[in-house]
Parts: sequence; C-alpha cells; structure tokens
Amino acid sequence: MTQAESILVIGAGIAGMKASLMLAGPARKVYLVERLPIIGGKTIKNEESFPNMECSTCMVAPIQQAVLQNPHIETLTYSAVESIEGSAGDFSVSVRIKARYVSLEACIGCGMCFEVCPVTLPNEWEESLIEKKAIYVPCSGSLPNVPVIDSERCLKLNGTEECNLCVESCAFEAINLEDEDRLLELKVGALILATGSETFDLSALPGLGYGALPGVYSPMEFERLFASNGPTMGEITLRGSGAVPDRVAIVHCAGREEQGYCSGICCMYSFKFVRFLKHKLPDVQVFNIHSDVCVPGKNYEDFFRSVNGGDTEMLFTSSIADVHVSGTDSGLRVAYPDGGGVTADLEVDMVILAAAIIPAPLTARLAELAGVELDDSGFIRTSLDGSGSMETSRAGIFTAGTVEGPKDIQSTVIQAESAAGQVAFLMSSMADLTERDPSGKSVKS
Amino acid sequence: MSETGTGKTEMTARVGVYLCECGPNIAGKIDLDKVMADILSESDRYRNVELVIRRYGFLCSGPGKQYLEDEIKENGLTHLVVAACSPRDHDSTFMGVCARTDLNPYLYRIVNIREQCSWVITDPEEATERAATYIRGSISRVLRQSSLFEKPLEINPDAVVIGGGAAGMEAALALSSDLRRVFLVEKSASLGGGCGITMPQEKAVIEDPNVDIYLETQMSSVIGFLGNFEIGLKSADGKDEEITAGAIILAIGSDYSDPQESGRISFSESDEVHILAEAERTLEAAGDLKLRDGTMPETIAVVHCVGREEQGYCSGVCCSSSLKLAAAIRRLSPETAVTSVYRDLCLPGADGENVLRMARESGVELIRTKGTSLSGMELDLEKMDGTSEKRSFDMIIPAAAIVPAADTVSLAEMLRIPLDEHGFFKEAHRMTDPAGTTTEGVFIAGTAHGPMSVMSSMRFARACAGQVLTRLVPGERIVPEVKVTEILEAYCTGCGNCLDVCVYGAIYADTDRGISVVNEAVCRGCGNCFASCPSGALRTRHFTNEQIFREVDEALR
Amino acid sequence: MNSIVMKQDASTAIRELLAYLLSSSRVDAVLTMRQVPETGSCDLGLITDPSGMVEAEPFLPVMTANAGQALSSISMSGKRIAAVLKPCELRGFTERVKREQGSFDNLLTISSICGGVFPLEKVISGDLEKLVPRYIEKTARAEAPRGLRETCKACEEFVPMNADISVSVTEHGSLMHLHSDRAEEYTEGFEGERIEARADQSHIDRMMKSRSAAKGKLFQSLEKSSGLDGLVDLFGKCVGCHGCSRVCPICYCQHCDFESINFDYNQPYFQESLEARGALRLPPDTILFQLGRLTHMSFSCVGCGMCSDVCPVSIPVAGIFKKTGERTAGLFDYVPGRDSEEPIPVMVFKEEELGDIG
Amino acid sequence: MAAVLPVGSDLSGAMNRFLKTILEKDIVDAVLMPMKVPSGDSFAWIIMSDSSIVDDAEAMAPVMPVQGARALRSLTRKGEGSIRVLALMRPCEIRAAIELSKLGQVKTENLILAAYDCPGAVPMDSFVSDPSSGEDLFRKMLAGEDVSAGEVKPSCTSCVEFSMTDADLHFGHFGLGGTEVLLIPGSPKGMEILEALELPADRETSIWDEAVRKRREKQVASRDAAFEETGENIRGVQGMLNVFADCISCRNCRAACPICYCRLCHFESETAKQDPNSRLDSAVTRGGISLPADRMLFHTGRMTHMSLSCVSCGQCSDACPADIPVAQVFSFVADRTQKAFEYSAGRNDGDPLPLRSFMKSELSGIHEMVSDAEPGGHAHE
Repeated sequence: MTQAESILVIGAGIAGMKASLMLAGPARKVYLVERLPIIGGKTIKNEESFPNMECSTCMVAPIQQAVLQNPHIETLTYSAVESIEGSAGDFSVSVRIKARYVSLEACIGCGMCFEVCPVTLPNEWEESLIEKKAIYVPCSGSLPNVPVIDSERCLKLNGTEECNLCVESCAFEAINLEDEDRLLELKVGALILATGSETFDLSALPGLGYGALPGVYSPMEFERLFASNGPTMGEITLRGSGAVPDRVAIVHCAGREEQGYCSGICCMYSFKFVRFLKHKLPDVQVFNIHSDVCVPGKNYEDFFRSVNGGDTEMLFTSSIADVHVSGTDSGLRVAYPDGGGVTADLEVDMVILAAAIIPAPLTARLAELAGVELDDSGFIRTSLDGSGSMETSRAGIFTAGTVEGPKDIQSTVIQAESAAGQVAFLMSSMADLTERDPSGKSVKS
Repeated sequence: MSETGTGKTEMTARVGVYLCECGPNIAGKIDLDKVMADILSESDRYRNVELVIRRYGFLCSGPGKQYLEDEIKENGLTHLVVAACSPRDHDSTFMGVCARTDLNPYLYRIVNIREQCSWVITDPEEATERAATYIRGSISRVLRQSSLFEKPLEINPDAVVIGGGAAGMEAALALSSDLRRVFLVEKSASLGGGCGITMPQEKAVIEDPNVDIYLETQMSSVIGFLGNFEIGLKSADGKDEEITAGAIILAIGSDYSDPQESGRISFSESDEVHILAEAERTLEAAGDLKLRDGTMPETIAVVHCVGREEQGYCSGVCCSSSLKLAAAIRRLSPETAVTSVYRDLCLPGADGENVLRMARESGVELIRTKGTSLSGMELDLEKMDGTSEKRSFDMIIPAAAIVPAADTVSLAEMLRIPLDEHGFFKEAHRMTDPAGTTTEGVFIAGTAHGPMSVMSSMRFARACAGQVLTRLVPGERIVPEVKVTEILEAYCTGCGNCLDVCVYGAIYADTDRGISVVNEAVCRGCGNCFASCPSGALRTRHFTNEQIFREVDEALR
Repeated sequence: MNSIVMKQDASTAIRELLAYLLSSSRVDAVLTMRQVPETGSCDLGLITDPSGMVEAEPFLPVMTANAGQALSSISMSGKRIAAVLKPCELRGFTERVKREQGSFDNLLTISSICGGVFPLEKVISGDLEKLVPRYIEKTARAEAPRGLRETCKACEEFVPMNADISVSVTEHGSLMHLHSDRAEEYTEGFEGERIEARADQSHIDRMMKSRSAAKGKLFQSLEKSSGLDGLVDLFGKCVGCHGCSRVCPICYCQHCDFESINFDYNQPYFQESLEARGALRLPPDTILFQLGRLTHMSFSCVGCGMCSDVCPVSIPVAGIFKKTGERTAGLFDYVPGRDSEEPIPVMVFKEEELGDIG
Repeated sequence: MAAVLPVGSDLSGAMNRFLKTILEKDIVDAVLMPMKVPSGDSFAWIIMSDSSIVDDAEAMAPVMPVQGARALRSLTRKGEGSIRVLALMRPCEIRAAIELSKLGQVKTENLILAAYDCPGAVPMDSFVSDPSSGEDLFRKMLAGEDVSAGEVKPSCTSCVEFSMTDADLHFGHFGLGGTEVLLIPGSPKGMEILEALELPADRETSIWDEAVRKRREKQVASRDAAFEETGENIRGVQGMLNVFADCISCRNCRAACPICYCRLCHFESETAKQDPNSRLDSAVTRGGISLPADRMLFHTGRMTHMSLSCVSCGQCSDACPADIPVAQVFSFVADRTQKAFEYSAGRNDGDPLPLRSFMKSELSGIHEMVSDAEPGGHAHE
C-alpha cells in the first residue's frame, strides 16, 4: 500500500489555515484548496471579533502571511475539488484550478487595471452593497493581493467585443486572457473539510421585510457597513437615503424556528453590533428584541453586561417567531408580542436581523463528493463513537469549523487543532505500519 | 583585513544596502537615486566600512531573491541592509536568502520605507529624506549586530496529563502510541472525574499499554520547557517520583459553586435540596430519586442559573443537563410533577433543541422568571409579566455554576501561568490559541479552561493533543528562540530584580556564584528583565542598547 | 623654531587663538578649562561656539579632571579638535593613545610650561581669587607658589613633550612656539608677529632646580614608610572606594578586575582565613587593590595628582605612585607619554632582556 | 524588658568585654567590630574568630570610614552564610544591612545584627587630619555633652533613627549616666544570646525610653530645619545645578553608599555611554558641554535607583572631595519618596521593596485605562 505523505485541506478560513500551519513541515506537505480568489474566510469580513473586540484583520493577517510564506503549504486559491477516491492513507483527489487570467507571480496588486475596466457588477463579497469591475479583488487588503477576471462578464472573454484595456494598463504583463483552467491530480494521506457555513437566507421570511424594505439589514451587510475597508469606509448610513439612523432595532433568532436550533453566536454578534453602533453614533438608541439570551462560557457574560448597561434596551418577546417588520412613511415599525403576550410596536429607522447559521450551499455537494454523512441539519456529522473525534463517517476524512455546525472562533480553532492532531496521529501510525520499530518499545530520543 | 600601523589587523566591514522599488509603491514616491547619493556622501562617518549600495525592482520576487544572493556572494558582504516593506511581510524571506549564503541571517536588517515612509508621507522630498535617515540608522545598527546561531534541542515526546476526568482520559488516548508515553496523574482514587457518569474511555485508558496511570498522586514540582520538563510527583502515601516529559496538559476539571453563596438562596441541612450533579449521580446509581424518608417526591423543581449573578458568567451546560434530568425523572416516575424554573434557556446547536423537545414531550413544566429566590422548600417566582408567585415543592434541585477547581492557584504558581479574572487558567489567546498558555508546552483541557460541556471538554483535550502531536514529533528537534537575553556574570550581583519580572520563569538564582542565570531554552526574549536591571548586567541579543541607541542617534542627527 | 609673539597675557592670547580656530572652522570644537564667573566653579569645557570663549581660562591652575582622560573618546570621533592640555595631561593622553583609547589624527594639542595646579580643596574653598594673581606673578619668575599639589611641586616634566603648540611665559614676554606642520597650517591666518625663538632655557633651568629639590624632599618623606609595615601604614586606612582609579588618566578599564566577581568570596574562603589568621579585614583586599593598580599602570603614571585630590581618607596616593612609577619605568628607561610611538614596556620585550632566562 | 550589662570604667570597654565573652563561650563563630588602623588615624571593620584580638578592637568607633553594611555585603553576598557572626554597628548600618538583605546582597540567617545608641560620628576628613581631638569630641558626644553642630557629621545632626531599630540585640545607654547598658533583645536570636549568657531580661526600660524620646524630639527639630534649608537650596533645576556645580564626577558617593551594590553602575555601562559623534553633535547644538559629561544624569539617576532604600547614613557627603552636601540632598528626597510609598528603609516588617511590588490600589489609575481598550482592542476611527 503506497503511503502518501501529504494532506489536503479544503477551505482556507481560520480552521483550514490553522490546521494547515500545524500539519505543514519538512516531512509533510499540505495542499490548501480555497474556492474564493483570496484566503481568510468569514472572519476577515468582520471589522472586530467578539469577545476581545480585536481587529479581525490584525488577528488573522499574521496567520494568512504564515500560510502564504510557508514553503510546505501549497495554497490553491480560486480552485475546487472535483473528485475524491481511495481510502485512509491513500486518497487520490482531482482539483480544478480555475483560470484567474492574472499571474500570481508577476502581479503586484497595484490596481491600475481596475480603473480602466468598463464592466461593473455587484460585489457579493461586500454583500452587493458596492460594485466591482470584471477584473477585481474582493476587498482592499486581500491576500493574495492579485485580482481575478470574471470570465462570464468580461467583454473579451464572453466574446462581446475585442476589449484589451486591462492588458494594456498593466505595466508588469501580469494579465493573460488566454489563461485556462488546470486540473491537478493529488495523492494525499488524509483530508480536512473546513469550508465554513452561511447565514440564513432572510428573504425566506417575508414577515421581517428583508429585501422589500431597504432599512432592513442582514448581519453580514451590517458587518460590511461597519468595516473600515468596506463599502462605506465604516460609516453607518442607510441604504438609499444615506441618512444616519437615530433608532435601531436588532431582532434576534431570525430563522431559528425554521432551522430548528439556536445557532449559539447570534446573541453575541448582536451585542457586538450594539458596541459598533454606539462607537460610531454615540447618541443612537438601540433595542434588542430577544427571547432567550445565549451567552455561554466564561468570556461572554461580561461582554453582554458591558452592553446591557445603558447602550441598549433589552425588549423580551414571548414568541420570537411572531415578530413582524413593516414600512412606515418615516421609517420602520417592529411589532412583537411582549412578556405578557400583548403586541407592542417600536418605531425605528433601521432593523438588523440576527440570522441563524446554516450549512453553506456547497456543503451538501462536498459531502456527496467526499462520501461523508450529514446530520439532520445538513452539517457534516462527527463524533460518531461519542468521543471528541473530528473524523467524519469516512475514515481518513476529518472536518473542522462551522461546516460541522454553528460555533464561535474559539471552538473553530479547537476543532482545527483536534483534527490536525488526529491527522498527524493517523499519518504517524500509518508510517508505523510500514516501518514498525523492531523492539516495539516507544522510541525515546 | 587592513594592516594598521601598530601591526594590528582590523576587520573592514562591507555593508550591502539594497533599496527595493516595489513598483510604484516605493519608487513612485521616494527618489531612490537621491537617497543612494545622500548615504554615499556620508560614508566616511563609519570607520573601516565599505558601502555597496544598489536599487532593484522587486527584491521579494524569485529573480529578486536570486539577485540578492549573488550580490552577497560576489561582494563578500559582511552585513546586509534591505530597504523595502514591513518586516511582517518579508523579514523571513530575506533571512532565508542570507541562510543560503555564508552571511549569518542576524547580520541583516530590513528597513520599512513603504508602510512607514512612502505610503504615509505625502510630500516626496520629506519621504525621501526620511527614507535616507531610516537607512542610515539601520546601517549604524547592523554594524553593531553580531551573528546568532540556532541551537536545535533534542525533545522528549512523552506527555503528562494532570487529571483523570473526561478531558484527561480523552487526551491520554489521543496521544499515547508506541512512540509516545503518557503519564496520567489523578488526585483521587479513581478515574472518571467530576461528571459523575462512567465514561466509555475509562476501560480503554486502563488497558492502553502506553499510558501509565498514577492514582492518588499530585504534581509537586516542575521545571523546564517545551520538550524538556522535569516533573516531581507526590503520592498520597508520601512516595516521591521524578518523571521527564515534553508537554503538560492540565485537565483538573472544576468544582460547583455553593448555591447558598447567592443571597437569594437559603436552605437548611434537613431540607430536601440536592445540587444537580449530586442528583445526576444518585439517579444514575439508584435509578430513581427518593426523599430521605425513602418515599417518592410528588413535586420536584429544578432551578437554573443559580450562581450566575455571583460568578459573572453563564456556565452554558446546566440548562441541557437540567432538562435531561427533568425528562429522565418524568420517564422513570410519570406521577412526579417536575418543574424547570429558568431565566434564559441556553441550548445552542441541534442537540440543545432535542433536549428541549424531549423535556416538553415528557411533560416538564417550564417557567421563565426574571428572578427566583428560595427559602427552605418554597420558591418565590418573579414572572416575565411582572406578577410573582410562591410555590413549595417536595424536592428542589438547584443547578449551581461551574467554578475553578480548588488547586488551580497552586498549579498556576508552580507552572508560572496567570489566572483569568474568574480564576480559571488564562489561555494564551481567547480566539486564536485557546488551548495554549503563556508557558510554552503547558496546555489546558476541559473545565479547567472554563465552564463547558463534556463534548467540548473532549474536543479541548484533542486540541491539546493536536498541539503536542504536531510540535513534539519523535526524532525531530525543536529550535528555541535565538534572540534571548544573556546575563553577564562579571557584572551581575544576584539581586533578583530580573527574577521577579520574568513572566516565563526563565531566570533562576545561582546562590553559589551569587548571580542570576537565564535558561536560554525557556527565554522568549521579551526584554522585561533587561529593562528592570539597575546596572548594565543584562543584554538582550539582537536588541542591545548599543544597537538601538546608535540607530536613534542617526535619526536625531 | 617658528614662534608667535603674544601681545597680551597668555590666557587672552590663547583665548583669541581658540576663537580664531573655531570661527575659521579649522576645528569643530576646543577643549579648555572654564570658570563660571557667578559661582566661581571651574570645569573642563568642550566649546563649539566662539562666543563661549568668554568663560575660557586656558591656563587656570586647576585640574578638575585630567583633560587627557576626558579627551580620549572625543578624539576618536573623527571631528577636528583643539585641546589645551597641561604637560601631564598631554602625556596622560599619549599613554591612552597607546592603549587604543584616543587618537592624534584630528587633534591640535596646545600645551605650556606648567607652573603646577592647586589641589581641589583650595578650589572648593574659594580662595582662587587670592591665589591666582600671586601664582601668575611667581611662575613668570620661575618661582614656585605655595600650596600647589604635592606632585606638582616635585614635577620635573613641566616642559611639554611633542605638543603641536607650546606656550612659554617669562619675564621678557610670552611666546607661542609652533612645533608641527599642523600648528603652522592651523595658525596660518592668525595675526601675530612671527619670530624665530626658543623658550628661555635659563627660566626652565631655574624651575628645574626648585622642582628637583622638592622631589627629593617628597621621595625622602615617603622613604621612611617602605617595606611591608610601611605599606600597611600608608594604605591601612584605604576604604576601597577606588576613586583614585576612576580619576586616573591611565586606568582605562571599563570594569576593574578588583571590582569584579573574581574578588567576591564565599564563606569557605572567609572560614579558612579566620582559621589561619584569627581575624580578617572587611571589605577584603583594599591593600591588594593598591598593589594591583601599581603593577597594572605605575610605569605609565604621569604624576598628575588627581588620585590624591579625591582620596576621602587623604592618603598621599600620587606621591607613592609617582615614586614607584619612576622606579619601574626607569628599569626600562621609559618616560610615560614622552613619545606616542614608543611601545609600553610590559607589552613588548627586547631580545637581550631574555638573556638570563635563556 | 531588657537585661543589664554593668559598666566598669568606660562604656566601650564594657561592650568589648561582653563581645569577648560571647566569642569565648562559642555562642557565635566570629564577631565583626571596628579596629583602629596601624597609622592610628582611621578605623576598619575586622571580623575576629580569635577572642584575644577583641581587646584591640573598639566597640564604638568615633568615625565611619566604611559603612558597616558594605562590610557585611562583602562577607555574605556569595553562597550560603555558614559562619555565625555577630556584627556590632551603628543603627543606620544595621538598617542598611536589612535593606540589602531584601536585595539578596546580605544573607541574615546566620547573622546577629547588634546596634548601640549612636550619639553621631566625627566627619572623616577632620578625624584624619587630627585623630586625637576627634576621639575627645566623640567621648564628649558619648557622654551626652553638647558639641557644636559644625564639628559633627552633618547627617548625624538630623538623624532621627539613632536608637532601637529592627536589630536582633540593642545596647541602650542613653540617659543611664554611663554606669550601665541595657541589653534589649529585638528578636528570638537576641533572646537566645541573653539566655546563653544567663542574663535575665527583667529590667524595665522606662528611663532609657524617656531619654531616647527627648533626644528624638531635639533631633527631629534639627532635621526639619536642615530639610527646610536643603529644600530651599535645591529648588528648581538651577538650584540642583548650583549645589552640584563643583562635582568632578569621581563617583566616590556611589562607592561609599551601602545601597549602591551594582558592580557596573548603569551610568557607566554601554547604555549610558554616548557615541563620540553624537556627543559632539550635542556639543554643537548647545554651543559647548562640560566634561566629564552627564554629571546631573548620574546624580538624579542614582537617586531614582536607590532613594527608596536610603538610610541617611551620610557616607556620600563624607566621601565627596568637593564637599558637596550630597547626603543632605539625598535624605531630603528619600524622606519624601519613602513617605509617598508608605515605606521606611531598613525595617524588617516583611515590607517588600516598593518598586518590586505593587498594591492593587496603585493600579486604579491604570485599571481604567486598560479596561477601556479591550485587551488587544483596536480603536477604529
């Protein structure tokens, strides 16, 4: 049985990066595959992460740099896994590296090509709050800081016209419009699935007015609104009117009833939003409409109490599913059953919906590819033997992070370290099988 | 080598200064030719130094690195200054280039003329002048740097796990192999720890040939660092033993708060009040919960969030274990009415929802209150709609908060790791390194880190195991920090100032010689001791005062 | 020898020369004694602005610190310096240059036939106003004023050796003798009548006579405390503060061995000494320090007298070191500071010295 | 309560005999006392194990050439203190020794620190120039007669800690007319010695207490007057510059100070040495500088390092060749810094050194600052 000495990690968020850094070494190569053109995952979309309120990019950038500069990690951005065959210790995986049309070596990220590109389209990384060009980097501060061309919308690549503006603008001949996808066949000993999660699609809840009413925001939209490298450079201004909100309501547990579980982190990021609002707009009035407050663990209650003092009014509702948001001529009205079941309403300018955490759309496809079971909620199933193991239902394939269920950054990192440990153990015990130490005693140097 | 009059040979230094254009980022703002001329014009300031000064497009690119390597070899450079971007980006890149030549990587210095110069200074002249000052400062500094050599150390891959509960056993199983021995040290007479129910791993741990179990034993002393700890063990019958290991995992679990600690809860010995953990144990052992007089209670109340106010945190697990207990009682004796009184239901994740559904289906009465107080056997409930109601029950089960274990403080002192504001071991970083501590090689698993569920405890244990498995690889050696502090024996008087301020416990007193000594394998080069020494007896390598002041002198000229 | 006649008194003339050197930027800084008019306190000044010359007192008969010691690191800076040095300070500096502690490369040395200096306590007690006028008058007549430092009264090396410029003040007037090309080059534009003249030899001979006599008396007085008892008698009261070594121009070590860990003892050592001798002095080795210092530097002692000035228990250190120094240097017929190329005796050996060993 | 030591002809002789008996009875291995040097014009600390040598020693020396704590420092700094030594010193020397024990320089396990009521000391330079009149002066001071303040060491005129300190054994003789000495035990070690000599500690000490109280009142008054004057002299930067104008940087004050235990002083290490180029640059910018340089940096710097442990023993003034009132300035400042930290140097009450420990309350100012910015927090404007 041939023994592959390398590992495949799918997803370059904080879980994938931590696991890769722990496993990469002279004796063991790590392939890190990431769907997006940049690494960093969801964490770098938040300006600050709770409970430390530490600047997320300052916390994650050193990890990103370590990954990019580690000679034993081959980072394959803008790529996707297409097939996974074999068994523990001997998987063969095919990876499609999509054409980026910009050379990772030559480009220095000067951004001259963005200005000249005639095509603009919504930037999904920024929750479409801002536009981007056909040749783009998702956000400023992207790592690797090399753009990619959207082949459907580029006039040259979709055959509309012979446009060559970006190529001419590039002083470093980094743009090659004849670039093609590449297929990579990898031999790996183990896999770690760390592809993260998604927030609940709030348009499926018409009662809360998301999509219809411009003043209603999803959590990721508000994160990008507050981000200093975001669409509004961190200024909190309402869509359309551009006005600064005076009264903001944060509605908890949006999608909890539909998903059938509490995601455990929405209360915390809602209170973080209160800190954001009070930081930028000191006189703003903030209301949290909530049922249960879920702030478990030693670090979170202090954070909740620091907000619960004067910064926000906690409004309890006996049934979070019956909260209703409607438009008025001056703004928005939120109607909710109070503690005694009587409907109360609240006039506000802005509503932020604390959406539940759900499996990412591609998780099901990935599970099918990897031949691993999902749990009832659509997350990857682990701990089948009741222990803390991060192994999936298929031997040799492990998982870590929110792809396995909603969790905070601390638990994500803990799962990444556990998965990395199990992979290291598996690989060394594999090596054990082939070169067992004759005396059987543990080799102590 | 140049011969001086009195027959003494004096080393001529050849300093290479390379300015990176970095496309428009640097060359666009700074007039590099003027900078080069400026520096060359003052080269007589340095005695016995020849300056080699060049500019190049992209020093960090492949060809750029090759160019630097050739330049070092061809010019026989003794020192290298690279004026480019932030050390965070390419310090290790250029040290790698030096490593490929025979120029010691510590006789090199990177000067940030991008983030700290061209990107932030609008006026080009000022930026150019500032860049020249930075580079002159670095030349003066690099001339006073000395070569440093990495000293790889052999490591002992074995691990010591303190605490035989769920987390401890999980860590032991995750770590033990033919290549790595695990010493599982448990204070009490049996494994299983505080969670009251027999764990499946217990049998596996006892049968594992690579796990040595020490019952009724505590850790009495520890010195050393990652890869080389010497640990003293003391057993209850006074036997002392010394073992060596490469890592220590603290899995000492936690205790429960005293319910009466909160002002609003008071009951006497005779009242039928049993804390949740106790009730769980009796239920699992006896199969049911009887009153002291042997009869079955008709009404039971489980009170959540007891101690949350006083401890300042929600323990996060009492809701699910309380409701599981309530549902179990209902199943075992349907005629007993069970009421759960709570403030917030903390049931994250899918299994949290299942527990809630199970409790409701088995007929547990759920009452949410703003606050609940207990005197004797009577509860006073402040309902959400503002009304309040007094109800008495045959048995009351308060869910007490999880608090730090008793010997947390003594262990923390022994291992020189700090405690957090609630008294648990303080993690290295709440988000990016929750299992590590400030002492490299010491990890925290389970409720010793803070309140968490049994599953999270086991996950924490495997995370600690992961750190050990990936950092202490049998046969591989670790390279400790090179830029450490050294104490000059000639000058040290052993007054112990530095001993007090060393966070990592890297300095010890050598009373025979009357001086303090740095254990260079433990030292992390933070420089605290260097600042605390009243005399000039300490020196942090690569950051000596001489180097820093000469750089500052240049900047102030 | 090419000389310049000084119209006014020597101090004013040299003050003008220094101001000229600064304003014509021949030099970047000058080193000279200064006296602050209001407080009367004197110090050694490194002056870079010509206007600072008003406080300069180049020939003030005071030595707050040996200028050779103060000058050494400054002379290594690569900047051009002009320094007014008494002969023993210049010789002290020369000895330091031999130990890589200074450099003549960018230095213009101005010295003078030295009438000696007053001890520190006379400067502190404020009687300088009274003493200085009489001092000037007497030295001009080659007579020795009263109250000088012991080693100054007995100093026979009062004529400057290898200075760039030396000043001689006699009844007939004061002259500035230019000994080196650098002196010629630096004083080129400085107006002043140039004549061919040497220092008045008779003036020098008369000073030498009184100085030799004083030296004989000084050494005679120290002779009676010789041998081991004499040593304990002289240095018995030394408190081990090492002040003498700190102000000595020849002691250049960054960290004196007698202050290092080598002279720290643990209890077994004390126990043995107590068993052997029944009693022991604490702190130990105060007399050993004096002997050690004598062996390390006495052959280079220039007899400037700074050590006696700072000794808190008034031990005549300078006299003892000058007497011992002259004997040890004499073995190698070496005069400390006479010539910067002459190697330090103990650092080199000559073939024939190995005769009896071979 | 205390035991009594009868005094024959003279006080010092009685104490000598007491120490000799302790040595003869092997209660201690050695005693440390001052002894006149052969040239007769100074004293030195001698450690004696041979009891016959004690006769040549003098329990109470008129002058303090070497601070007692400096002698103890050289004895016990290195290794374990295995020799059992009784050291008889002035109160300020004992307090300096206790201060040094907190800095690891004096190990007190096997030391018995004994002190006596100190009438003050004769200045070093006047004693060396005329030893006999120095000894007469000291005899008068011992007998309690008034002597003109100018003749006594300046620091001793404003010394308020001249009697009982935290010593193990104290020889109290003030107010007893020189006929007897009270042996006051200050610690179990002191008691052991009295028990070993079967001297009952049954004498009450009211007369002695009263004499000490009255003398302290007088001393406090003269100290406050001295502080008043010193405070005026060193007012403002110019005040300090004037007081230290004659300093020639010979560092005798640091060498004489018992608390300055550093082998290489920070102000002589590479840290404080300026590169010749930058030294000249500063000379250019200021038009001229005084050499040897950094005179005031040394004095103010030394003050910051040791002020909290200063026991006002006056050695620095005694050793200064330029007669600068260093001790008056340093004790004036030490009085205030030690009050600021509620710490008094030389006490054995378990008080840790202020700069090596902190009280929660002291962090109040800092605490607010820290809690605003979360650990690792980033203010994003």
